[in-house]
Amino acid sequence: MTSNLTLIFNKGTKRSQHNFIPEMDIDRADLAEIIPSSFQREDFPLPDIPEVEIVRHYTELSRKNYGIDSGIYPLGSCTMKYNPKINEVITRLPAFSQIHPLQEGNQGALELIHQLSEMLIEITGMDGFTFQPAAGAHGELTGILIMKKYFENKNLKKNKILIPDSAHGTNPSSAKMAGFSIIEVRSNNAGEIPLDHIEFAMQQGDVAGIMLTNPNTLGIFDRQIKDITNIIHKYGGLCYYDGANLNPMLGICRPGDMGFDIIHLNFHKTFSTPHGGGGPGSGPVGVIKELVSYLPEPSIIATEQGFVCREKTNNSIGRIKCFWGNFGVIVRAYAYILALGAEGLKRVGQIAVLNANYLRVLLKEKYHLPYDRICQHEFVLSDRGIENNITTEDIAKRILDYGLYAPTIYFPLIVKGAMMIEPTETESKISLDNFVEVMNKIYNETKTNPELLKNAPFNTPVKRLDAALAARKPILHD
Amino acid sequence: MTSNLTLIFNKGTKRSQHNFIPEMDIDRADLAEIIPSSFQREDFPLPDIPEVEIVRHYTELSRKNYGIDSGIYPLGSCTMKYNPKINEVITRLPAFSQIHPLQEGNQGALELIHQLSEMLIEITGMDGFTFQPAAGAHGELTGILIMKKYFENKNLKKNKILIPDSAHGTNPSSAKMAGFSIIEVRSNNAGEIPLDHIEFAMQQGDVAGIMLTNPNTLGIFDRQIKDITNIIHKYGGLCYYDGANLNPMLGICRPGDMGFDIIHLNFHKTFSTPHGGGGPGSGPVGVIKELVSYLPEPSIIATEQGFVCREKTNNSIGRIKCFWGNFGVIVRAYAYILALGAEGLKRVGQIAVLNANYLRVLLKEKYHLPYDRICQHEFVLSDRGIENNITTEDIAKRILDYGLYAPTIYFPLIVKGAMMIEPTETESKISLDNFVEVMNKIYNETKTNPELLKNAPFNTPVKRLDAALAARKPILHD
Amino acid sequence: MDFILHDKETIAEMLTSIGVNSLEELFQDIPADLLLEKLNIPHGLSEPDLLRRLEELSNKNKIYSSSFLGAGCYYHYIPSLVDFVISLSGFYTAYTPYQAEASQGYLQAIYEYQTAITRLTQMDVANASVYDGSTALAEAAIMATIATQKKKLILLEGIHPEYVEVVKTYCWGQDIHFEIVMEDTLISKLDDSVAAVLFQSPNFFGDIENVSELVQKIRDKAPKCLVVQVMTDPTCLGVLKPPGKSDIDIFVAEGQSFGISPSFGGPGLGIFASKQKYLRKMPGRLIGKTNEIDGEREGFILTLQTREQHIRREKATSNICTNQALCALASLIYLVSLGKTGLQEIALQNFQKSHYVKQKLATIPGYQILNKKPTYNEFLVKCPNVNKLIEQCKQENLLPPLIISKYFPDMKDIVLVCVTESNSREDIEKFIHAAQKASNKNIGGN
Amino acid sequence: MDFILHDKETIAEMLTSIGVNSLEELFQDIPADLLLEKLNIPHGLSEPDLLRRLEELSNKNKIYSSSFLGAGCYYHYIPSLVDFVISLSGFYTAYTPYQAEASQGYLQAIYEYQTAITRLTQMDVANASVYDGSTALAEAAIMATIATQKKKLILLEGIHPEYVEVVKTYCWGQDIHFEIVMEDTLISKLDDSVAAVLFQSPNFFGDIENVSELVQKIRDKAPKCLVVQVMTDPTCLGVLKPPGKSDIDIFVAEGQSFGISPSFGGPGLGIFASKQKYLRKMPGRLIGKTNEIDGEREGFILTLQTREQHIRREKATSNICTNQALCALASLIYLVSLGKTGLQEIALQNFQKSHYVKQKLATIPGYQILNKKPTYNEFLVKCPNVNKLIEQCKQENLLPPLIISKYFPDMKDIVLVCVTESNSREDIEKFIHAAQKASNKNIGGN
Ligand SMILES: Cc1ncc(COP(=O)(O)O)c(C=O)c1O
Ligand SMILES: Cc1ncc(COP(=O)(O)O)c(C=O)c1O
Repeated sequence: MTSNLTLIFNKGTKRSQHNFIPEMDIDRADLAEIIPSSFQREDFPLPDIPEVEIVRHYTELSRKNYGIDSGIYPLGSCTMKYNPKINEVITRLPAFSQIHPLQEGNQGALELIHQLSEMLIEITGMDGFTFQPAAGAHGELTGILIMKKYFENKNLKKNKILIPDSAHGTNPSSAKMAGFSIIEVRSNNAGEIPLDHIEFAMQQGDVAGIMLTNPNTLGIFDRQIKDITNIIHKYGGLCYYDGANLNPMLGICRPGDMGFDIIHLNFHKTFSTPHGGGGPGSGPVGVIKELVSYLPEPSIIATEQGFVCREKTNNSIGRIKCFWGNFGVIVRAYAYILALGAEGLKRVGQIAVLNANYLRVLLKEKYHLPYDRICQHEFVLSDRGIENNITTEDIAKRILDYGLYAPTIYFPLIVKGAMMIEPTETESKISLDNFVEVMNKIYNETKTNPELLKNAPFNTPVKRLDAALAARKPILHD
Repeated sequence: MTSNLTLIFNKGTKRSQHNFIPEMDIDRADLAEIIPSSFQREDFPLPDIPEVEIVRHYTELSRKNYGIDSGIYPLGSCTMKYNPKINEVITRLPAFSQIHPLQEGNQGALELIHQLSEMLIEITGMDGFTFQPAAGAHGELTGILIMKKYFENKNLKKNKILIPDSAHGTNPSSAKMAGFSIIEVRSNNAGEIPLDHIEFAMQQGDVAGIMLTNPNTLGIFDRQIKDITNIIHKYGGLCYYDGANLNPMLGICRPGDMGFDIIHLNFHKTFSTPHGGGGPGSGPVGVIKELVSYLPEPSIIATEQGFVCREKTNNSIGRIKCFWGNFGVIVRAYAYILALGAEGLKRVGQIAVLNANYLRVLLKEKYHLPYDRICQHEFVLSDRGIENNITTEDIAKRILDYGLYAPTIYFPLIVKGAMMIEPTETESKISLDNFVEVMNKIYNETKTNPELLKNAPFNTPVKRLDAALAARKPILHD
Repeated sequence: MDFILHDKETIAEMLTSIGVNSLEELFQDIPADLLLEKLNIPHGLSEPDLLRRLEELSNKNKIYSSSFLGAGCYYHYIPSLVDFVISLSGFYTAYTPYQAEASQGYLQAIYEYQTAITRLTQMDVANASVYDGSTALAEAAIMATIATQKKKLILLEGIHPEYVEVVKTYCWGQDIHFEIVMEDTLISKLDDSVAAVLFQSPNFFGDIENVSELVQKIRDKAPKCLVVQVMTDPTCLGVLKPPGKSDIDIFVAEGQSFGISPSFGGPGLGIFASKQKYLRKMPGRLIGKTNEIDGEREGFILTLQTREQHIRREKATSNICTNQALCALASLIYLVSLGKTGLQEIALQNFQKSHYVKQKLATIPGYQILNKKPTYNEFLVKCPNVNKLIEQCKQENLLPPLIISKYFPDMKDIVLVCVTESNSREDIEKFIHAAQKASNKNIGGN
Repeated sequence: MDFILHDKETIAEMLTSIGVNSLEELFQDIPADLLLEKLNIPHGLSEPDLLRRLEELSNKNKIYSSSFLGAGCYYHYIPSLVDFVISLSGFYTAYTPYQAEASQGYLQAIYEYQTAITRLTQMDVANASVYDGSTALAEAAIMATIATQKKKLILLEGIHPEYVEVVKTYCWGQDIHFEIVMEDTLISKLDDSVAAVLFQSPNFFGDIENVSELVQKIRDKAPKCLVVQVMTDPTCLGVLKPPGKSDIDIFVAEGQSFGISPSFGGPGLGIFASKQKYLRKMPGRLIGKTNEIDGEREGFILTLQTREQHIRREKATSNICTNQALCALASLIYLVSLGKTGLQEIALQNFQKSHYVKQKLATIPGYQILNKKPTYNEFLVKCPNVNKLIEQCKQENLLPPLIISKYFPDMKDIVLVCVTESNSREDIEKFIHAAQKASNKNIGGN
């Protein structure tokens, strides 16, 4: 009933708030003695807001926001799986949440990171990990900087990198941030990498290597993956694995065995740490033995005196983030792996792929499936054949009307009007069938009631918003 | 989209669940050695339900349920005030939530109960408290049993009790459970107790005393309260105070000073412990000095060796509940009183009354106010003058359509078509104004669109439900 | 701190609307001599100060690493989902669902609770909860007297002593007579004047009765006498025959074991179930399924309220109003989280682990298991030196078993040991070790 | 345990629908030699076993009753509302709000966060967060080089040493040159080739700069040079002049102090704000307010995405994708919970309490306060015996201050002390007492 645009700041009062301030138990000195008045601020344009209003306001906002606890969240490449509640309890254990990064008495934390590292080494086939990176893109930057340092150390001028056209935007931008220029590799009709193309590129001598995700963003496992990594290695290059799509590979097959040298993981995807509406994440980076010394400091080793930090190495690219990384997220991922164990992890991989293929075969009856083959964690539909000028965006918005969330749209860029669908392993068959039913209804609506789609959504707190206006006249705060 | 009637049991699978069972770390003996097979059950008609389904199911149900965090909850006599979040944290501190009622090492718990007792003595003007009763009605039973025992000890046959017609249903039923028969006292036109009526009753010699709430369920403070208690006492009777309406009296005036001998409190009303959708509550009982020995055991006293339980007394009515009462609720009430302190408690009383009167004057412009005078925590409107055969129930249901909760309706019984409204002190003026606006809109709708009201609600998960059918053909489980 | 929203200007504005000049004027009906000056209560605390204070206070309680104490309050693992669900503020900040249409979430959940309890117990109907196990038993006692119109009850020895006290208090209130009898004299005491026999199984001492046989014996002697069973730890129903299959008339239990933390003994949960024919005599709330008046859909609603105090006043079946809804919700989440497999396995682990401890203790010189019947997770042990055992347990940071003389002064040197799935192998070995050390003839000093 | 929903029958059914015979067949594209036999990872744990294991592990960490350690990570009281809100699963289980209409809740919250940050800092615009303070500074460095098209940076001494390392790593990646200079030589180093001056205030050693004056001096010498300020504990803004009032171009900070638990140093929150004119060079997400296309109502949406990697790829202003949204939400709740009054008072208490400790320490023989400038809640103390001080603190269960030689090996016998509102009077007296005991000339033994 109340406008959806009452900001919290409009709920302030002139009554000054004291609920969250401890009583001052020290005699106050004259403030001017402590800090010159010219250093002090004059006004403070934040109101005092009563506790009750805050609770009600954000309770209401949270209900206006779709989450994985609401239902299927089929965003392709995002791996929106169920987030176990126990992990929220564990990460809030005081001896995890209340410890200082610089304190002694951190053996529990170091042991956890060390053990997690050992488990990830087994899961991925790498030889060493750093946990500093705060998210996937941050891990990419770390990984590519390792490449850079590696070639610098070898005194080789390799400032180009191969990235397929199906890659996530962070891949080229991370590479760019590490000073590389990008050579885009065009995928072939099967959605895979043409070997000749990369062989040719590597022959030029200035290419450091390749960034790949496998299965890629089409959900396709590149059958020639060993050939690809062999070619790169043949020319002295390095292979970077974007681990955002590792979920279907858990317990099935390892990037290390595919021939990758550097990988990042997205704990907030594959290892079920809640994405938090945009973060925090954690993007640990793993490398092969030869590159372990390049990892950022500190890394943790077990000694007889307990867990300690590795000495500085000359190779290390240096620090990529303050302290130890997003420890609170790391704890959740550790708990998740311990909970699942070997069998559980394999089941994740299997069922993630089962669910994706189940949707694929059911949805391709109505929607165009450009790459019609067994997929892994996800697959991509296109808007080809959809009539009445209806766009992928229209379809996505209409899905919201049915109380579900839409797939990733218009990505990957190589599929026109792409709808990228990743159900993950934590959806039931009933949930998948319901998604198919909704998609089929919408398909029928494209023919019978196109206006409905063009104006969708209707059942959301607001109707379709004007993105162009937002960019033309940015209003970024009140 | 999915039916609102999918029960959790329909979300089971044939996959057996293991998430919450510790691994067995003891060799199993042959079960038949431990327990004869004839003692064992054969079937177990509960499914295994995956964690994800449970989380989604109850997340959805919680969103289909109005709570104080949703907005105003103006149920009269229920004192639905904001429940501070910190109290939920405090009651979950392991050294409160994980302790056993029979363990040694309980000094913190005993000290808490003892201190709370001291504070309640000050707040109410009583001399001693028990915390065993689990809710208001349970406190009433305890209090009335104390009366019974008191007269038994005096060898007086007093088996009747005075209860005004405005009383809550628990009053007569509690009295009945203690073996008393009820004499109903008819309130006068001012909503107060006629002194001559009670004087006459007391003269009969078989009346044990009176059960009163003051302010009463009309929200009216009985101006002759001292005269009432004096009359009862003059004839050797006892006065029982139903503390469900204590909220507006906090820091303003004390039942003990009014002349009451026994009182119960509803922590889940006055002291802001969450009502939990129906409990758990806590209904401590306080008594004057003369009656302290009648309280249930155990009661806690401070000694030099620490806090200990009082020795058994012959007078005690005995035990009314296992262990110490609803300790988890008691902790919250204790924290609430410590947080507010003397000034805060008084502010509760003042603002609760301010808010009620503010609504009263604004609402009486359209709705009939049978007792038109300053009220305390609440006031009662009636459906008199509402046209087109629209009932109080219709109005209540229509309120739901505006996203608010309805007042208590058809209670107290002495007002025809009663709407009993108690906003509490934790509503903002904006919230109160919004409630008035909704009530005024509905008033207009009674004239312009009566059918709307008769069929309301429309914006709720279900339309108006058939209560008669439910009672005629009870379906109480699946 | 406080939770008031108005600033001074707002208060002034509202006073003007009301037509009074001050907050004090709102209390004009109160005789001047009753008005308080100021409460003698400490100054309010801010949240950080409050939390610090309560943390300090709570730290005066002792937490143990593992518990061998039960006696009506049990340590079982509580799934994370329980606290997640009961912390959803749509649940815990709601009132009793008087307006059904805006309270469908809770109503459905409690309907599911009623369903879970009837399935678990195989009783015909279950209510929405009463306060706890002890008051549930008292309510059952009274209900039996209402249903039979008789005022005499027989309690079989072995009911939790605090439950007995509560029943006594309630019965005294209504002039109901009751007697506690030993099993061997039970049948001889039965006649037409008895409203019901009440018994606990597994009982306070751990003994599991042959319930079907017991019921049959009672029926044979006194066919109209109701049989009421109470339990303090119903997790045993994962394995044991449910009361509904033993022809029990009223079944009550303390539901704390189903996902509710011990919390110094409260809040717990009074589980209350009965045969269909006594439905209208039941205390407490009931949620029913019904239809929209003008529609197709089904929904849930409070029903059969004419039994209740707010309609029936002194003629109500009970005075209960506020119950333990949130605890019922917790126990529902516990039951569905464990599911059939989990509930069976939990019961099995309790049987097995306590059996293991029983056997081990029996081999230590000086210890003797007193139970003659099968037991679930509690049993009685005669010890060579109770105080030493308690002391040894504490040294191992184990919450020691109950010294039974607390309730039964004549039973000397006996403890009631409780072993559940929450005791790990390591905890158990520590306990056995503690018992060994406390044995007079202990093996090798200290 | 796992979180899979299908039973065997369902899997079989689905395989049939897909048209394959087994789960294995779904992996037909994977070369056989790449398929794993079995991971060498321990067997999965149930929830109770998992919790027990993690509790045991966490207990190998030490918790102190009070902390005098800061250095980039601070103990401030976190209002209960923060955890309440970030535990609402509509927030924490959501993805980045790509579908605006189904994500209005989060979008509005982050718009409110942007608003709160701009009001607090008085900067023109704030983004939706970056990873943490250190990467925020690195992003600011890069943004300055993009905005000015220059590849040289000057860092003023006193920036958190780990932040400097991170900036160094990022700069090396992009061939940006940087130099760390002392304050007295700063101006002489400035010329037209410098993209920006980066400084921290209050700095790592606790010193508060006269920011307005500093900016003015830089402007006078190098008018086109950007000025970037970083802070590790922005609670000081409750009292200090905001960067927007000192003509700062880019302001970044670690937001952990705003309602985020220390958590061994992460996750934190990178606060990032700038002048309007650099808006299109900013890294990270921005939420904007807009209208319905066909309606009256306003709503929120991700905007100016053409700066970002998923649209602009290698030409993006930064590679950031996932940010710290939930931490931004936490800090918003912190800021609105404290409100103006609370934020001012918290800053005052930090000033006052640390001042008190400073003065007390200065009177103890052998201790010397090294700061010449005003300080907020941290300051440098030269000690008679560092190790003894640390030892005494631990004995009092106080988390000892930072031994500064960890980062600056040349600075011997010096600690960086942090005092916040979370240190009670009692804690503070204990600390002073510990310092006294660790003084060579301590008064009266022990
Ligand atoms: C394929 C792929 N790579 C990289 C990323 C970037 O990861 P993050 O968002 O954690 O920075 C994503 C995230 O959406 C992704 O889907
Ligand atoms: C006036 C009055 N008295 C007594 C009670 C009974 O209290 P409880 O529900 O805690 O048993 C109530 C509760 O609604 C009430 O409003």
